[in-house]
Parts: sequence; structure tokens; C-alpha cells
Amino acid sequence: MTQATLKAQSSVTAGEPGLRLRDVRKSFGSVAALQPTSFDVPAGTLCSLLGPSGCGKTTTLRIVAGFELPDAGQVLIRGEDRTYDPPQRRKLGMVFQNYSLFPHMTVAQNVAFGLRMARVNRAETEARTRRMLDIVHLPQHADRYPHQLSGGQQQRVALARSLVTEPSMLLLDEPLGALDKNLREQMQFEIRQLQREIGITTLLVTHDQEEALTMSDMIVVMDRGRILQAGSPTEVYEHPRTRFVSEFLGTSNIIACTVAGVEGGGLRLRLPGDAGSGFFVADAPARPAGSTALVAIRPEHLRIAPATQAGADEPRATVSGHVFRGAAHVFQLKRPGLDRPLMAYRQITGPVGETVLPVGAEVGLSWLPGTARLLEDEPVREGAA
Amino acid sequence: MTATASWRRLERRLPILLLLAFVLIFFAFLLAPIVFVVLVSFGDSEIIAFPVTSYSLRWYHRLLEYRPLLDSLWFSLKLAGASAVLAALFGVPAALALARSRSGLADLVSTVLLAPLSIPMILLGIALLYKLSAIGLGISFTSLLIAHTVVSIPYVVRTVVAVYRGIGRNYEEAAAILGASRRQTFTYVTLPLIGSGIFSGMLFAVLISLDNLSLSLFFGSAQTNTLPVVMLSYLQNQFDPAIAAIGTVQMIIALVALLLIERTVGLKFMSSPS
Amino acid sequence: MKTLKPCRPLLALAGLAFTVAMPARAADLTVTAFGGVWEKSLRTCYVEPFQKKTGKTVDVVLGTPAQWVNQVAANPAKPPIDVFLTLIDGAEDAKARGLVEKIDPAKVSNLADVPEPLKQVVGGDAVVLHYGAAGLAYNEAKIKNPPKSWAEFIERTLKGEWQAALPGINVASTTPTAVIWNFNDVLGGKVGDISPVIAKMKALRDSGNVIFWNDVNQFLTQMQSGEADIGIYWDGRAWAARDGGFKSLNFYYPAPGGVVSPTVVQKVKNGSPAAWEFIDFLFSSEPQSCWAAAIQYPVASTKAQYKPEQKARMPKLEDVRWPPFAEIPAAMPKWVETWNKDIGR
Amino acid sequence: MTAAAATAIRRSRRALGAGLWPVLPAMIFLLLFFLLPLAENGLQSLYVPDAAGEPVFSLDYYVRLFTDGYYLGVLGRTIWVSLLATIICILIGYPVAFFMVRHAGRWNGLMIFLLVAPLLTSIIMRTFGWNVILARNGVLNSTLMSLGLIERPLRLLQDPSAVIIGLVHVLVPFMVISIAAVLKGIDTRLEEAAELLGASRWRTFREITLPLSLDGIATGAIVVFMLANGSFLTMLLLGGGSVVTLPLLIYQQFLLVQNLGFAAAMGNVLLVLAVISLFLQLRLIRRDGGAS
Repeated sequence: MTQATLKAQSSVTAGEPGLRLRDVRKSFGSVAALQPTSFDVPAGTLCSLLGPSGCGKTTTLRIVAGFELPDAGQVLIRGEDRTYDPPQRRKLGMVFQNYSLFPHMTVAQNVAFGLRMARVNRAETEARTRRMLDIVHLPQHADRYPHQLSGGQQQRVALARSLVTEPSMLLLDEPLGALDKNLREQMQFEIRQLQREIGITTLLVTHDQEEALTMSDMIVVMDRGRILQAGSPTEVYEHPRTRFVSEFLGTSNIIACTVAGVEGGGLRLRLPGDAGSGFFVADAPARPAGSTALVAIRPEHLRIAPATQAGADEPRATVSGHVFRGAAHVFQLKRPGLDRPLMAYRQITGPVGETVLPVGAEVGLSWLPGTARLLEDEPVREGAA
Repeated sequence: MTATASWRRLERRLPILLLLAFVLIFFAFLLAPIVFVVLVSFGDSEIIAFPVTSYSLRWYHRLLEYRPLLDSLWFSLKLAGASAVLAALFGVPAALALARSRSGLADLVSTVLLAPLSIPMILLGIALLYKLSAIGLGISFTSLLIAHTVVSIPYVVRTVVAVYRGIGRNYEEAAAILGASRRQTFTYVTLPLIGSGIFSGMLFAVLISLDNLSLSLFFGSAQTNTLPVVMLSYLQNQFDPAIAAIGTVQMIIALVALLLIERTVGLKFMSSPS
Repeated sequence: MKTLKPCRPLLALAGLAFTVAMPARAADLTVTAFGGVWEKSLRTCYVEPFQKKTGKTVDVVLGTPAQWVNQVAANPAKPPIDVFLTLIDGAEDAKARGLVEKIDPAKVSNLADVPEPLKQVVGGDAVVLHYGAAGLAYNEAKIKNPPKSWAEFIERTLKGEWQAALPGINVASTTPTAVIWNFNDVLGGKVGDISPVIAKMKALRDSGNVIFWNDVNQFLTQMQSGEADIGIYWDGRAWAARDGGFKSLNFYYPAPGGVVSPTVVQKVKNGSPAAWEFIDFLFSSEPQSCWAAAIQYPVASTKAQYKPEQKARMPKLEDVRWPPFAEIPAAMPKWVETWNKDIGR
Repeated sequence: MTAAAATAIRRSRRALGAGLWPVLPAMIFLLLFFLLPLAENGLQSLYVPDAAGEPVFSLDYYVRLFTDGYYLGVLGRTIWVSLLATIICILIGYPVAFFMVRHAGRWNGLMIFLLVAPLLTSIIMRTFGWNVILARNGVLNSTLMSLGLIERPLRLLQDPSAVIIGLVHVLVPFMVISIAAVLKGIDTRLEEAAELLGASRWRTFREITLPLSLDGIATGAIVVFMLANGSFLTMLLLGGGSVVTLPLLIYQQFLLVQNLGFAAAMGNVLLVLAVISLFLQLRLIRRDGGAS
């Protein structure tokens, strides 16, 4: 069977989400691991659950897999209620964090395991196993044992094992955590490509924002058992709703600005210590003048120019540090009234070494309208002072 | 290679060499008394004496001609094997449940399952003698089997719990998600993975059963004589090397058994990293 | 049932385990025996001729008195044993627990050839089959002038003339009679008051000239390894060791005599009636001679024949001392506790 | 239904041991053939013969065990000897198990055989071997003297040290096999990772290998402690009575005194003692190693 037929078999009626969670809730003892949570993963797409450890992403995955029963709520896979089905009846594929390849079985036996369990006849099992090993580029390792393979190879075997049964959904639990950086990037690409080719709905659990951004069609950012934001990678990256999301995905300059006044549908804000006219943020709910509002500006959006060339209205800052990072210069900027230094990237377009601002230089700050994002107030954190 | 390089090489290997030395001393300690037993078994003298002055195989001939020793050895091996199997049938499911249980009952249950280890066997033997006689089992192979199984269960339970805990849940979850039923997961994944635990538990059980004098004593009859009972009563009246010879034969049987296991199943589950 | 495959050998084995399980009794008569040469001789001198003569089958149970008594006590209505061949303390225990019958001279005609004192043991609930006596065994190579009497043995040990080996408290049916009662009696004590022997034993222990053994064969190991030079031991065992190769081991009975230890026969209540026939056969002269030759002990029947060299070593019935076997069981708890606390060996 | 009520119901369901049913066959078996017979036998300890020899209900045996300094001392010594043997077994057994799993390779089978070989000989023969080695003019003393390490023979037999040597000798294989069974389940990559992170071998061992193998040590410790706690032949044959423990006294009551009541009383005390220490040990393991 070719990859094309794999795809054909796993395609679903349009509009039916590949996975739907409805108000799923789970607590262990007195600890609420998951607040009532709902989200949909469109069929054939890859969705990442992103968050720090203990945020509930693994619990969510284990509930989808059937290892844990939710206290309340529903899990629908391809429109079917699977909430109380045992794992073996859910027809899922899963790659575990440490791969969990059976140590007493060869690579081929590992891959064939799911087919044997489904009582697929021997000839077909062998054929499908061989084809799957071809797909993951490991045909020559069929008779090795897992401990004889490298980390990347084990990863591929785990992937092959999870896909050979043509599952209705693929679960990936931090699948690349154990690999080194280069291999990880390569595998991210490979997995993503395979997933697209097969068109399998996939749920990926990760705490690595880059991985989430590279691989996903959709990112669900979680913290403390609840979803903070869900959306496409660009949406979540460009329009973080809260400080946590903004900081967890990439680097962000978070500035507590003062509301100068309401203008049209937006707000006029002033940087702390800035007496000038401030800047405008569109589409923001009204707030009383004088109150504080958090604004996030990505370092790549922050433009800096030597004070001599800067507009008179631009707020000033001093260069306090500089790092060369290949594709960009990274500047650290200090400005009175800010407790943390600001970060600014300056993309290198010409020969390296051009236009470096020395430490101590005074610069003017500016950004394009629309790149400064007003953040929602954080939900009050449990136990926070 | 320079002198410093070879010195540094040695330095890196030093801990292993020290460990090896320790292990060799350990086995010297372990085998020292046994060496004398084997030597004495080949002695020519009528009584057990050391040093052995002349050697012969006469005590091995004596074994062939004095049937109770060999008969009871065979009986003891059957009993040890059967009780180890029975203990595994009782103990393995219990151990698997206990290892994964979050229940507060688990500690209590474990304590009960391990308690037979702690009671002097002579007390257990006499208590069982009266109990089993009262229910009509009397002095029989079944009674001996029950008694030996009681004391074998703790070994199986404890080693399997330890090994199963060490394995973690992931393999079984992987099997479940691949569609394996509970039973399939157990047969194809759990059982092979806890093999070393079951093996060592059963090995313990066999060893304890073979050396179990106090418990077997009360169930000894003409048909149900175990080796330790026969050896004890033999030794009480005769201090000749036949006892050393039967001990040596016992060791040879164990060696052959272990070799067979290695040839067929392989002892690799006792050593290779999984 | 494909999935059960790996379990199949286990289940098969378990099944086998239960099919091997069968009821114990197979023969017409079951008698007890101590292992080794005794069991072997019991078969050749008694069991085989008896089976030939009567056509009845006899099973021999190896083991120890405590085991046999409890086995019968657990199954009093259907005892697994019909005849006890046991030591006297086991016999006293069996009598106390009501497990045995009086030996009926009417049913055992050969008892006519047995001297009266040997029929009076255990209140008539047992008859002595043969007897040995405890004396002193010593290494001729080391001791040229062994003590004449028990008292002399104690005094010279205290002086440190040699290393002596004595049985510890846990050696059943030796220490209570050969040490506690024997020494106590020699020192002028009574069954109810063993303070004389305890005081002397304390002194002996503290002198450092005594080691203790807790297994009958351990004494021989101690003597051979030079750990000890002299000690209390049994005649038959000592001679067997000497004949077996321990040439420098010698044995004698110090004054006022060796301490007897009889092996006795008892008939179990509710056991097979064939037991009477067997017991009678035990005391007939021909098997008794065979038995005496095999185990090197004097036997009960006055008609038994001995080899001359054996006769020379044998203690005469008049020369051995008889501890008050009937009184000792009642005193034992106290003896053991006192010994434990004061001697601790 | 309130949330608290729901939690309470869930908790009680868990407390009833959901998922614990596979222990039932073993529990029923032990109930019938271990607890019940022992309990019946244990009842005898509550009946003491009166002047006429008739058994009368009395706590006399227990009063004696817990008020008499001698018996309390024996009780303490029983625990102490078992504990000491257990600790020595851990210290000796761990390196051997480690070597067996990590470095023995194809010698592994031989090592297992050599480990169990001593257990296949009768204790009386082993004792004979020790007698030859440890005697006043035995192999060990004459070797030490010819090497000039000692001037006069050491007294090794009839001594508590002989008891400990004998106990460790027969029990250490149980420790080694218990630890090895768990050690082999530990992924060596964890250790490699720790070494790459800059941990020295010793630190790797202390912080990675040792904690991960605690369950094996605990298993071995339980087995060794319990077996030492119940053994008397070693005390009898090697200690020459210099170490008196509770099982030895029980054996005495059987063999010499035939007082099953007092034996049962001491057996009950030993059982309670063992079960308490067993329960405590299990609790400790759960907190330390078993949590993962």
C-alpha cells in the first residue's frame, strides 16, 4: 500500500473534527490537573498542546489515549464518543516520550505488534511492516533490538509502530525530547511531512515552543490545567492574548504602559517615564485614563536608530549589551522606568559588521503600528500573593 | 602510547578492577566451606575428616546403593518445582496488582503475603500438620505442597513487585494503544519483561524448599520423604561422606539445570540491560 | 487459546503437581526409624524377614521423635504410624499425650527373654529394644591419663589440663541426662534442685577450658580439628568413629558408670493390630543378634549373640546408671530455663 | 451531591482496592493455610497447665516473655542479629550484584550458579566446612599465622562472629539476586547521561543508580531480615549457643520441653515483631523508592 492509499483511508468527512474535547475535567486527589477544557482539532491537522510541565497537557493526552478517565466531559474522536473506551479500542497511534519500544522484541516485531494484535494475517503483517520500515528509512534494521539503535532510529521505529495500524489519530508525547538539536529539527520536518502525506489527525504534546511553531497547524497553550489560548501558530505568536502566552512563545518585551486616553476603538498609551504623545493601539476595549496596561512588543518589531537619526518624538533608550547571532544583531536596551531591559533584533541584510551600535549609545525606539499588542489582564493565579 | 596515557587508562579502569577483586574475594568466601564439602565427598575414610588423605568414589557408590538419599532428592526436586510453580500462579497476579496499586490496602495485603517469611518454619509446620490433618489431607504430597507453597509465595511476590515497579507503565500503555487486550498485553509484553523477577522468585522458592527441614519434617512419611529430612536422620547416626556426596550431586543437578536454562531460554533476562 | 500459550507449561506442571498427590499409606504397617545405618539394618534384620515370614508389607518412616509424636497426635483416630522405635524422651512425650498402649506381654511372647528392668521403662508403655551409654571419649594422642571418674573429669577440666567438649542445652536426650542429671547426681544434687551442676557448669564455662557442641557430629569435628581433647559422647558413636578411621579416639565409662540411653518400642493406639506381631518379631533372638551386630549396641533379648570384640566394649546392664526418666520431663522446663539464663550455651 | 460527597465516594471506592482483586487467590490461600492454622495454634499460648496438668486460660507465658529481663534480652538480640546480618549483606551484596549485571557478560550464568551452590548443600555440611576453616588450628588461623599477621590463633568459632559469618554466607545470595533483578532493569543510558552532565562515577552511582535500585535493596533486606529472624540452626551450630535468639528458644521448647504453648507464645511474639518491621519497611519503601 502506498502513502496515497494510507491517506485515502484516513480521510474523513469534511467538517467533522478529528478530535473534540468537551468540558473535560480531571483531578488527582485534591489537585485539579485539568479544569473543564474544550477544544476541537480539525481532521487531518496537527495540533500541539504547549505549556510548561504540570500544565495539564500530558493529562489531556492521557485522557485522549484512554489511560486516564476524565471526571467529567466527553472525548470524541472522528465524531464518536470514546470517553469511556479502553485504549485498545480507540484505534490510536502513539509515540511515547522515551519511545517505549519493547526491549525484548526486534524492530520488526515491535512494528508488527499492533497488526498481530489486530489479527492481521501473517503475510500482510510482514508486507505492511516492511513497507512501514521503508517509509521511515530503516529497512536494514528490521532484526536489531531497540537497544542496538541510536536515539533517532528508535524514534523512527516508534513512529513506524504507531502508524502501521493506520490509526484514526496519532498521539505524540514529547517525541523528540531525547534527541539532539540537529536531529530534532530534521525529525520535526520528517514527522510533519509524513503527517501531511497521510493526513492523520495528530495531537502533539510539547514544552518546546519552537517545535510547536514548526510542526503545528494549531497550537493550544496551556498553563495550570487550563487553556490560555488556541489558534494557528501565527495567530498565537502574533496575537498573544496574555503575558504568559506572549512570553512562552518566543521572546517578548512586556511593558507596563499608562493609559493616556481612549481614541476611536483603541487606546493611546504611554511608555513609563515618557511624557510625549505616546502610541496608539487599535481594537482595544476602553480603559480609564491613568490605569496600567500591559503591552507586548516582539524584539524583531522593535526598531532602533541612533539618537541623532531618530525622530524627536521617539522614546529614548541606551544600548547596554550586544550579541551577534548570525542572522541578526541582538541589542539589550535600558530605559529609565523599566525594571527589565528591552530586547531588539536587527536583521542583517548587508555584510556583517555594518551599522553596529556601540554599548552606551543612545537610541530612539519605534515600531510599526499594530505590532505592539495589548495583553489581557492575567487571570488571578491560585496561591499568588 | 605514552606512560601518562597508559597510567590514565589504568586509572580509568581502576574502579572496575577493584570491583572485580572484590567479587573474586566474595566468591572465595562464598565457596570456601563448599570446597571442603566437595573434597570430603571424594574421601576414602569412613567418617568425615579433614584433611582428606586418600580419594575414592565409594560414597557415590553408596548413594546408588542407599536408596533413600537419591529417592528423597528426586522427591524434593519434584516438590520444589511444583511448589515454585504453584507459588508463581498465586504470587505473580498478586504482585502485579500490588505493584501498581495506589490503594491504602496494598501495604496491608503485602504484609500478609510476605509474613510467611518471618515465622519460624517449625511453628508453621506444626500448625499446618494439625490443620491439614483435621481437614483430611494428613501426611501427603498435597500437604507438603501446600506447606511449601505458603513459604514460597513471599519470594515470588516480593521479587516480581520490585521488578515490575522498575519497568514502569509505558510498555503496557504502548501495547494497549496498539490494540492489545489486557490478556495480550500481559502475555506478550508484561510477562517477558518481568521474566527476571519470576525467575529469581521461583529460584528462591526452589532453594528454600530444597533446604527446608523444619517444615518438611512434620510431613515426612515413607512416601513423602524430602532430602533434608533424610539427610538429617542419616547424619544423626552416621558421620560419613555420603552426605557430602549427596550435596555435591545436588549442586551438579543445579549446574545442569542452569546450563539447560541458558541453552534453551537463556539467562540473558538476568543480565542484559533491557 | 493462542494467548495462553506461554502459560501452558506452567498449568501442565501445576496439574501434574496435584496428580502426584496421593494418600500416604500404602503398607500394612508403618514403623519409625532413625536414618543411616539404623534404617538400613532395620530393613535387613527386621522388615525384610518379617515381610517374608508374614506376607505383610512394612513401611519405614525416617525422622525424629518430635515429628512422629506430632504426626500421630494430629491424626489420633487414623494414626499414620503403628510402631514407634524412638528415644526415651519421645516415648515419655507419647505416653503423656495418650498416644500409645501398654505393652501387653500376652501379645508379645518373646518378652520372656527380656530382663525385667527393660520392660519397666515409661511405666510399662514401652520396652527397651537396645541401649547405649554415655561416657568419655578422648584423644589418646593428647591425653595419656584420662580421669577415672566423672568428678575427676570436672575437677581436672577446671584446672585446665585439657580442652573439653560438652553438649549444649539444645542437644536433646543427651544433655538433660548425661550432663545435667549425671553431674548433678555425682555432685550430690536432686532432680528438683540442680543448683550444684549449674554452679559447676558456670565455673567450667568461665574457665575457658570447655567448648560446647550442638550437633552429635560436631563433637567429632571438634575432636579431629583439635578444638577439643576429651568430652562426653556415646559409646556406639565413639567406636564407630574409631573403627571408621579416627584411630586416636578412645572411649570408656568413668565411675560410677555410663549414663544409659535406651531405644524403645511403643505400640501406637488405634494403629494396625499387626503391630503386635511385628513387636514380637523385634524381640525374637535371631533378628536381635543381627541388629546387635549391625548397630554395635547391646540389645534387649538375653538370647542374642554378639561378636567377641563387641562383647568386650559393651556396658553391662548392672554397670550403667539409669536416670529417673519418668521424673525428668516434669523438671525439664525449669532445667532448660535455668540453664539458658545461667549458662547460656 | 456535593463535591465533598463525590470525593468521599471516589476515595472509598479506591480504598476498597479497585484493581486489587488479583491478590484474592493468594490471600485466600494464605488465609486458609497460614493465618488460620497459626491462629489456632497461637491460641494454645493462652492456656497454661495448672498444678494438675490441666490447661487453664492464662497470660502467664506472655507475662514471662515481657517482664523477664532474660527473654527481653533475647528479643532484642534477635532483632539486632538480623539487622546486623542484613546490613552486612547489603554492603557485600550490592557491589557483587552491580558487577554481575554490568560487567559479568557471559559469566553471568556461572555467577548465578556459584551464588546458589552454597544453598544446595545441607547446613550441617556447610557448618562442617566452616569448622574446618575457622577452628583454632583451622585453615584460616594457620594461614594468618604463617603470614605472620597474628601471633596466636583467633577464637572464631563458638562466637557471635561465627554466627554472623554463617548467616551472611547463606543469606547474601538472596540479597545479590534481589538487587541484580532490579539493577538490570535500570537503563544504563541514565547513568551515561549523568556522567555526561559532569557527575563523577561515584556521584552517578549515588544519585542515579542507587536510588533507582532501592526497590531491589528493600526486597533483599526484607528477605534477609526475615530469614535471619527465623533461623536457629546457624546460631546453634556455629555460635555454640553463644547467640541465643527467639527461634532457638522456640526450637528448644519443641525438642526438649515439648511445651507447645510456650513455643506458640514465643512464635506469636516473633510473628508480631516481624510483621511490624515488615509493615514499617514497606511504608519506608513506598515513601522513598516506590513513589516513582
